[in-house]
Amino acid sequence: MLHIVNKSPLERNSLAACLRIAGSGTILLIEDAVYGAIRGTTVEAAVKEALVRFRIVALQPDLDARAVADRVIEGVGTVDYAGFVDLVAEHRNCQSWL
Amino acid sequence: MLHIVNKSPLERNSLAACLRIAGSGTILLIEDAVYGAIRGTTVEAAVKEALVRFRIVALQPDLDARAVADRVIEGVGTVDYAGFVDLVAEHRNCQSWL
Amino acid sequence: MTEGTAKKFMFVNRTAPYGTAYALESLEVVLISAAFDQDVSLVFIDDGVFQLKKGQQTKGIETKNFSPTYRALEGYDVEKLYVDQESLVARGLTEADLIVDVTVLPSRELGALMDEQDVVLSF
Amino acid sequence: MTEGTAKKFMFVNRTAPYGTAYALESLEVVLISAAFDQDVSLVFIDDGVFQLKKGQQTKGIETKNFSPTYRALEGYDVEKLYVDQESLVARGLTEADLIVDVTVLPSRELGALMDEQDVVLSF
Amino acid sequence: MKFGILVNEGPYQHQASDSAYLFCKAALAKGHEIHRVFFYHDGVNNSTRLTEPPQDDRNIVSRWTKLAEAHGVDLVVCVAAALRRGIREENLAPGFRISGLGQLVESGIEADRLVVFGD
Amino acid sequence: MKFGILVNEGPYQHQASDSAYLFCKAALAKGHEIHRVFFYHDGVNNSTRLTEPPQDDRNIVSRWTKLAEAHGVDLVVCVAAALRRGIREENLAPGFRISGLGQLVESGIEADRLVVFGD
Repeated sequence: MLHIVNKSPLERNSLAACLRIAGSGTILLIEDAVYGAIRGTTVEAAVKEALVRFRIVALQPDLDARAVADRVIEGVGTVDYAGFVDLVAEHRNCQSWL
Repeated sequence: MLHIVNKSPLERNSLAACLRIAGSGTILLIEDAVYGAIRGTTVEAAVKEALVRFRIVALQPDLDARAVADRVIEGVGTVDYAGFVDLVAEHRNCQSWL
Repeated sequence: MTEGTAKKFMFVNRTAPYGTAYALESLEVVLISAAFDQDVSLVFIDDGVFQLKKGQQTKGIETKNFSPTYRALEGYDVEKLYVDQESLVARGLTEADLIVDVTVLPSRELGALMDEQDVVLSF
Repeated sequence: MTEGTAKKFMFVNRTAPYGTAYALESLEVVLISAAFDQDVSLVFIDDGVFQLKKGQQTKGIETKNFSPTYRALEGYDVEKLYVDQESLVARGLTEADLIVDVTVLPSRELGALMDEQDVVLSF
Repeated sequence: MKFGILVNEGPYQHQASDSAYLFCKAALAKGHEIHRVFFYHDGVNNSTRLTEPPQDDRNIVSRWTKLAEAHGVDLVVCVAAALRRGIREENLAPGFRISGLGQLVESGIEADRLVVFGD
Repeated sequence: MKFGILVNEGPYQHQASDSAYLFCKAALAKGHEIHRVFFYHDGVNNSTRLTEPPQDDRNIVSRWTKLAEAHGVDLVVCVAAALRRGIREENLAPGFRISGLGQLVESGIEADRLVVFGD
């Protein structure tokens, strides 16, 4: 399953809820959730730990807008909007953690 | 100073930010923030601890709407909208932690 | 539409009632979806569990109390209501606090249920 | 209006840019307030500190990059910019990451500054 | 005492407008003055005369209009935010007026307290 | 592949509508079909023809209209949510139509994937 998260994990609990409830799959971080993809934050450890269970990907245009593309955690991938579309198509189902 | 908080502390970081930054004053919990006023949640300990530095008050109509008026933490007060108005008038200034 | 072609629809409720309209408007979709003979389930996670809290009285905020609608779901054949156990515990709630009968599940079992869905709607 | 009667206005920024419009529209009020000769200060807390991150490139999201406006504030005599130290640290940021010069303060000192205000606007 | 009010969210989706309205009503009942209610961000959506909520629900827009009529409360909609969101004179409800952000700053200066309601 | 899209937030205040639009554009560019975009909650505010954003900003409403015109995308606004928020035929932008929530459920049934954009 593709899990789409769009809220900053430093501000809200939606990424935490996703990590607690989902067992596996792909997590796509978009909009303010891309702050979860970067090094040096208080949620970095939880995200790294989650890489064992999940494929984690961040949306490049949202990383660029927020000027954090140069500090993406190793092991976290990036996609553009075309890649976002591919992710939705590749997975049997998807869920937005609003 | 009167600090007005309106977000559930189980969901967002605004009450935490208020407690970290403000040194003293009155905290009024309205809307979904009234969940911070009740017993048994994971934020109860932090709210009880804050009672040493702050006067904490919850808005009764919001407690009633959410059916949690019967479990308000001891030491946390309640006011109706008229009391909300009084709190704003009594304090020299106020701030909403949106 | 026959049973075989029905899709699994899941409505994920993660927000508290009244602070925002998501809970109310989510319920409106659930009621409509019942008419389409799909396999519908509702899950309540995080502050979403507060939607089901017994005893809501909204007169003081001059807003409609929509919580009785959860009781009406059964009449629409919407009977699969799941609640995240960890979310309940974190809020000091038990099943006895809830306005309807639900199935309480550990988080990961809820996750497994999500994996089986065709359409997941969250508000 | 003379200096003596000026009110202390504080703009509290706690939200990240682009995910919502609060940062952009807050900045629009700040610019207007400059014309009223009040004592204006801005504080950046929590994800609000990301508003000041150097190097924003918004072409890919087809949205206007408004971060250069922070550099223009000085020209409007808005010079009091405060940043919450704890918020910076929690996000792995340092002053060198920011697009403008700011005063970094420990949380409680920021709180003391808030106490002195007449009007606190948050978005 | 003179209160200024800022509303940052639209009707129905967030409780902000409801809370602001009930605060104003309570303040007026206690003999205070509401100097101005300023609608900013999605708050401008409180001013459309085209809403038609269900019969069993509150009518947020007309409540504001009635408050303006009964107590002379100045309801000001930010022009810049309104243009972005499709609020103009032609769909403006009675009691509201469209003006600039200066009206918000002025309210902060002239009122004894400014209270913000938002998300 | 056939995609259904749900947009829960209005224009400008949240990024949801921008993200949904850019997703649709990318999907169409890859030869996929956008079965329907359904606007619910404050999402209905994306359909007002009265917006007039600043010259240097994107025009969110007209972008949706152009997408509908160029690719025949069905843009459906929820009637119940629209009535609450002041969206009617008289202020509806070209390319949008107002209909019931059944259209959302139908989109979930008929599309291969339904993607939700919101707050």
